[in-house]
Amino acid sequence: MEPMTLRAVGLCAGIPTQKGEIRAVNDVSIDVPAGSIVGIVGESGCGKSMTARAIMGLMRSPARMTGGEIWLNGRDIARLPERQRRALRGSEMSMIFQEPMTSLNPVMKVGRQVAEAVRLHANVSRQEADRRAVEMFEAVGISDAASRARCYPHQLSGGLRQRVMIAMAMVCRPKLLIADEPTTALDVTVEAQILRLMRNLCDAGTSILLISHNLGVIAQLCDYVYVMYAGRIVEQAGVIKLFDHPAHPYTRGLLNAVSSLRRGGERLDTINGVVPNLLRLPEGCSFSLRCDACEARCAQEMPELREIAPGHKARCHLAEREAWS
Amino acid sequence: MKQSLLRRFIQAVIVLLGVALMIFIMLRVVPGNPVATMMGEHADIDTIQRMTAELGLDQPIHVQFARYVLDALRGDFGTSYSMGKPVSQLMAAAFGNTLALAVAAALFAWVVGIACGIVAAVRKNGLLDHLFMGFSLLGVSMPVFMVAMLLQYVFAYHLHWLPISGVDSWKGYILPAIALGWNSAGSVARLVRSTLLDVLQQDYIDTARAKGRGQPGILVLHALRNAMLPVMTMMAMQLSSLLSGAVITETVFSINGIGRLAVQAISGRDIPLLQGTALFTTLVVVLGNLLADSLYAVLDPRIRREA
Amino acid sequence: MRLNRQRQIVEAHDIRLESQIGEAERFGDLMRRMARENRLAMVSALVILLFILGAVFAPLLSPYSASEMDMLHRLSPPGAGHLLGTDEGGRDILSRMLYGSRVSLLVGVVPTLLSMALGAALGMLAGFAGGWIDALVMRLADIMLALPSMLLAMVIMYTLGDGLINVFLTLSLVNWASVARIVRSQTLSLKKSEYVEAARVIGVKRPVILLRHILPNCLPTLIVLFTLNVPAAILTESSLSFLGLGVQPPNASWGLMVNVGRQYLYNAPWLSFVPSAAIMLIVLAFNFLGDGLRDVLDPHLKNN
Amino acid sequence: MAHRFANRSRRMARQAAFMLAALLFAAVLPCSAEAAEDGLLRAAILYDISTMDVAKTTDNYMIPMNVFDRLFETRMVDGTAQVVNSLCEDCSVSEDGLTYSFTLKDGVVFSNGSALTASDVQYSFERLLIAASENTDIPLEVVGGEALMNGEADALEGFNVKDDTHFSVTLNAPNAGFMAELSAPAMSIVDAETMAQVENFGSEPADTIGTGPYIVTEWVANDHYTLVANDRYWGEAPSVKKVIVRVIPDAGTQNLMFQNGELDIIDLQNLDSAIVESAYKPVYGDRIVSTPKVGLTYLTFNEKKDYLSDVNVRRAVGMAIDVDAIITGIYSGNAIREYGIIPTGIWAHNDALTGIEYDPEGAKALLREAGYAEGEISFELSMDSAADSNAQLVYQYISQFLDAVGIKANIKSYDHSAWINLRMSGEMDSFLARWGMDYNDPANIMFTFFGNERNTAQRSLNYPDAATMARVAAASAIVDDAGREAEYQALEQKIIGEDAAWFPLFEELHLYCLGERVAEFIPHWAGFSDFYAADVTLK
Repeated sequence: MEPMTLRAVGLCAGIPTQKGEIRAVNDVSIDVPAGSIVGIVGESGCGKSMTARAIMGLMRSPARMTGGEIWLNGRDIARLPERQRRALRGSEMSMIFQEPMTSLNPVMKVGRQVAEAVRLHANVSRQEADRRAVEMFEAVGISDAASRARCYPHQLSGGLRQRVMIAMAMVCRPKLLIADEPTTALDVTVEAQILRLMRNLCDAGTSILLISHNLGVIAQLCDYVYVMYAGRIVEQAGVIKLFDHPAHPYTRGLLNAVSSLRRGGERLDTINGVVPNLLRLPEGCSFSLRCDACEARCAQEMPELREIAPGHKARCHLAEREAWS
Repeated sequence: MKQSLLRRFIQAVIVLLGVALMIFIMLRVVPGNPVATMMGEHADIDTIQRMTAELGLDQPIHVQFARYVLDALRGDFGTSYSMGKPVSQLMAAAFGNTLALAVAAALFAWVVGIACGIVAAVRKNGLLDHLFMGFSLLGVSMPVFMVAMLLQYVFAYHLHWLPISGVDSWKGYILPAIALGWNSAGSVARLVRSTLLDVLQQDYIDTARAKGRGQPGILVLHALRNAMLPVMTMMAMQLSSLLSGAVITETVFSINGIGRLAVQAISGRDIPLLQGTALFTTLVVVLGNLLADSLYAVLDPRIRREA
Repeated sequence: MRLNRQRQIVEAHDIRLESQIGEAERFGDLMRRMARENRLAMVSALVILLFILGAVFAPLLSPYSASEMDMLHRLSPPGAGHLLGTDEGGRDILSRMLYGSRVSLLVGVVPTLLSMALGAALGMLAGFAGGWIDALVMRLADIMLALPSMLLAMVIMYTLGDGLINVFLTLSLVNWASVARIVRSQTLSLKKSEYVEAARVIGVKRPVILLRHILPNCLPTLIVLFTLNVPAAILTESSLSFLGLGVQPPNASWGLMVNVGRQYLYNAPWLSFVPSAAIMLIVLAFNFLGDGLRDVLDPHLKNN
Repeated sequence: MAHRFANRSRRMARQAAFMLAALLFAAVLPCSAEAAEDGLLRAAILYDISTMDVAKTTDNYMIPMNVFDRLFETRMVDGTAQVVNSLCEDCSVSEDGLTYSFTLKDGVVFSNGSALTASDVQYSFERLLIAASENTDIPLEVVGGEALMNGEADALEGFNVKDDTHFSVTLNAPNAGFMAELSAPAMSIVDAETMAQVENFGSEPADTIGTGPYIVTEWVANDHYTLVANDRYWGEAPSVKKVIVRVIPDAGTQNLMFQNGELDIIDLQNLDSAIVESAYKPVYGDRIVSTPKVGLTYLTFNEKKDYLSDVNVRRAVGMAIDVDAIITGIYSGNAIREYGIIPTGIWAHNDALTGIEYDPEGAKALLREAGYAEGEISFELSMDSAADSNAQLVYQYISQFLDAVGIKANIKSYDHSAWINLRMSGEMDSFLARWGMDYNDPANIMFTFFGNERNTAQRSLNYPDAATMARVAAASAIVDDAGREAEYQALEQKIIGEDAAWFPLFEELHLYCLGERVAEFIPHWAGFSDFYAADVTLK
């Protein structure tokens, strides 16, 4: 097995409320092999962002990780004390967010914000850190990097700001980059540039865990994909196999919603119903209420995430039949 | 920047003239003859009328105002009716004490206020949060004289640690500064907590954490600077109100400050002293706000062109 | 298949119902949610209600007449006869507190709200409009901050009379400037944020932007300023009474009782402590209620 | 690498905490009140004096009394206030009571060495009429005073100097109280030569030169002033060598400083009588000195206003007020009941005089007979918010008494200037005030309030009876004492007994408390807060 940058096993996270514990992430296991780009896709609220934050250890209180192991480059970092866990952030693993507009400190020059990442993890002088920051700006394709470094966030466009975020994340050469909806807030042309940049980073040796609800981005960039629904992984497979032979009705529903655009004209296929309330999940399969192929068994018994083909798992009793057709 | 400073200077002069004029008009509306008050119970009407004429108080208002402004430009702020001394001399002596007291009170207020505000925000709804917010509300709702007298009673009278009254030594400033600063500390703590809580929800805080910055670093380098803008405005106003004197604290600790002079001037309708203290307060307020406005740009680059 | 179909219809039906009830029910729901989640806010609302009831039913509740002087029991400590003791004139402090709360609660809340409204409006206008409007409003604020407030109070009294309305007017005029400056400073940074510029781009009229976008973000600061200005207003009212504006002896307000109690602080401290404690209690109540409201209304804090 | 950064901040925090603790500890070293040097008397006043020039004040008398002398002084001699010689060695009055011939004490010098001469006395009289002075009424009694004041003359005609130590003064009209008036602080003697050279007499200590037992060495506005014994003093050297009077504007602070041994004398009138009863009498009983504050606390009726113009209403108000309850309740017994105009301690005071007694039912009956319905009568009790706490309590107590008989007395507070302004305009309905006697003569109060139509209007009394007021003015001129005393007492009976023009309440006692370092203290004869430092003997 090629070396694994990230192995998350049985990740669980939840939000305590008066009405009980919301299990936002429920027994999620994700592997990110070195040098590959792995995607997590699902409707908003399915727990994909929470999973990413759990891995980085950036849970927003009162949400908290309740179980599971996180192996980063062969070391379980889940139980590390905060001080050591913090030392990893920015150096071994880093993260970029969806909203470039508000993800940068408005009152600090962008160059300094990137240099800060350097000084946090490398014992170098301020000038050296600034130099590396400017160098990183050029690496992520920011023209006239030196003067741009002296600007403030509100003086830069959305695309530029996202490049700054990427520069900040990559400046310490982390092994793993987690990107939570990196291009959602950008227009298509800028999105393409950012995706190309991420592909280059991957080729340069950084594995990427991409979180997105956009199947197009996933298809274009990822090698392997996990589909999440209501806090659980319902299907995982190589990108080609997933798009050609979706085994789980939910995945098929997602793909139909996108593919119908190509057929042009008719009404969009939608998955009827709404994402269920995590506090009152139905018995059995969480997707049962919205699943067309729902049978009595689905309503009573939660299906296992079974291997239905090499490297292809699905959490559905009827998964095998679907795979062949 | 220079152009806007010139504009602000002109506006400051207008404000000074505005306040001086309004005070003259106000004194016309409000009953009370300074000479009668100054001469007390035993004076009779003839003497009062004679003295009023001598001081030129029976002149029409615009004449008095014009004469006052011309004298002021020459640096002669007139002689106080009730104190018999030149206003500028009285103000100079009193301002020394008020400045020292204001600086001491502001330091105490802001150090304690910001510290409590941060801890209360970080430990939101924890024990410390309620404790500090309780203290700050205690500070805001307890009248200043009560804080001053209790401090004086316990630390000066009973424990003899500090002098009961008078500021001949620097130790004399400790209790008044705490009494005066206590209320401001409460307000600053409340506002810092509220704005900090707001800022800590922002996305760039997550980015900082993602970079591996620890909580203290995040607080000082990222959160506080963004949270300080409204707080700094409040602090600028607190400083100018401290600098325009704190009559109650000055009274309890027998400090000859601008606050007592101002109150004496109003209740005695001592026009020259009243004008002197009011113009001084205006200067302090205008400079304080000018300082605050120009610091905005330093603190928040988005406003750089605006301020 | 049919089993499933019926279930889906029922679910769809629920969704439609919820959206129709809409706004009205939502506020009630917010209040219930606040009640459930924030007990402190509910207790505070109760305390405020108690104070209001105390003020309204003062004649029924007070054991003695508020101005009946009984010099034999002068300055007697809280005890059997008088629950909260008697003041320098031998009058029952509990009765005076109940009657005094009428003025003090009004004086604490009404002018503070007025000055907040005026200050917030002018502050937002100044911050948002900039240019000469900003200069005009801010210099007006400078003048108000610089003018001696006692002189201003006397001018209002001798021109408009000494009724309670003029006490409100005086306190509002004195307090709006500080609120305006703080709201202006916040507006300056808020107006640069993306959603405000987005709103401007699609042609939203300026007052709507101020009300719908800027004001909600100033809410936390305004609530804090409110809880800071209420006690200040109650205490300042007493200095107005000395000038003849507002409450006149033998009536009393909390502020007046606190200040008159000053001379007896060493041998009859309850004269000042009782009204001061009441002011503290009412301020605590407003503070926690304000926090509760802010947590419920503020979108940011909704998720935790 | 990351840890190094964390360590450094932790180390810095530890150092800061250590420094803070050291600083706090240094500040906390106990500092006891510095021991007072012997011969020093430490006193305190609530409000700073406004001037040292006696011409420009009618109440700041501490410096004039200690730094200057007068021709005569009023001293307590075996229980009564007597006019005794001071700078004047001997004085004789002409038959018609108009001309007074004086012999000055010889060899007296001012504190700067300049000799005291008769021309200095003349200058002191004339100065009160030329400079912007407040005390013109006494020198105006001298012939030519009016002319000098109006600039028609350049010297006081009625004042002629025979030689350095002899001069005579001729009055426009005989005034038996003239010698008493010359003992008033306003008639302090200044040095003509010095006054010609200095510009800041009265505001600069160095320029304020007198012949008194002390010289003023320091005056810091709103902070303190210092008196030091005058080694050139003509009289007996005082026991107190140095006096520091500090401005302590808060009575509570004065109380703490006294009990902490930082003050040698405290004026108890600034503290509420309840505090004096509970904190001072039980603890310092023997060291409390009490003397009548020679003067009168009175309630006025403005006879121009409706209801108050009716004598029955005025009498009913008097009958409704229980003055003894006020004296015991609010002043804890530290006051003497008064029934007339001339207060206890002043010549011609009539001990036998009785007045309106407390009779609420009688008051109601009187009002009914006079045709007033219950609660019909109402007037304003105007209160000066600067009045001391006891007075403000009396206002409320009186309002309650009047309410009991159906009279609505609504209290309204005024700030000090506004109150004086309203009173002098003659429009104030009714108010409570205290008149302190300046010198021991009935005219000082009788003439001021009922001397003429303008005086009584200026005090918002508006007493209508012009004939009686004429008699009051004339009474000053009666030469023989017995006749003058009888006239004043008859006038008192008419104005108060019959017309009830005002309602006299009491004469307060003035209480002082002495620190351990003070052996004996003789207060001012009229109970002023200001005192002769020479009358204090230290242990």
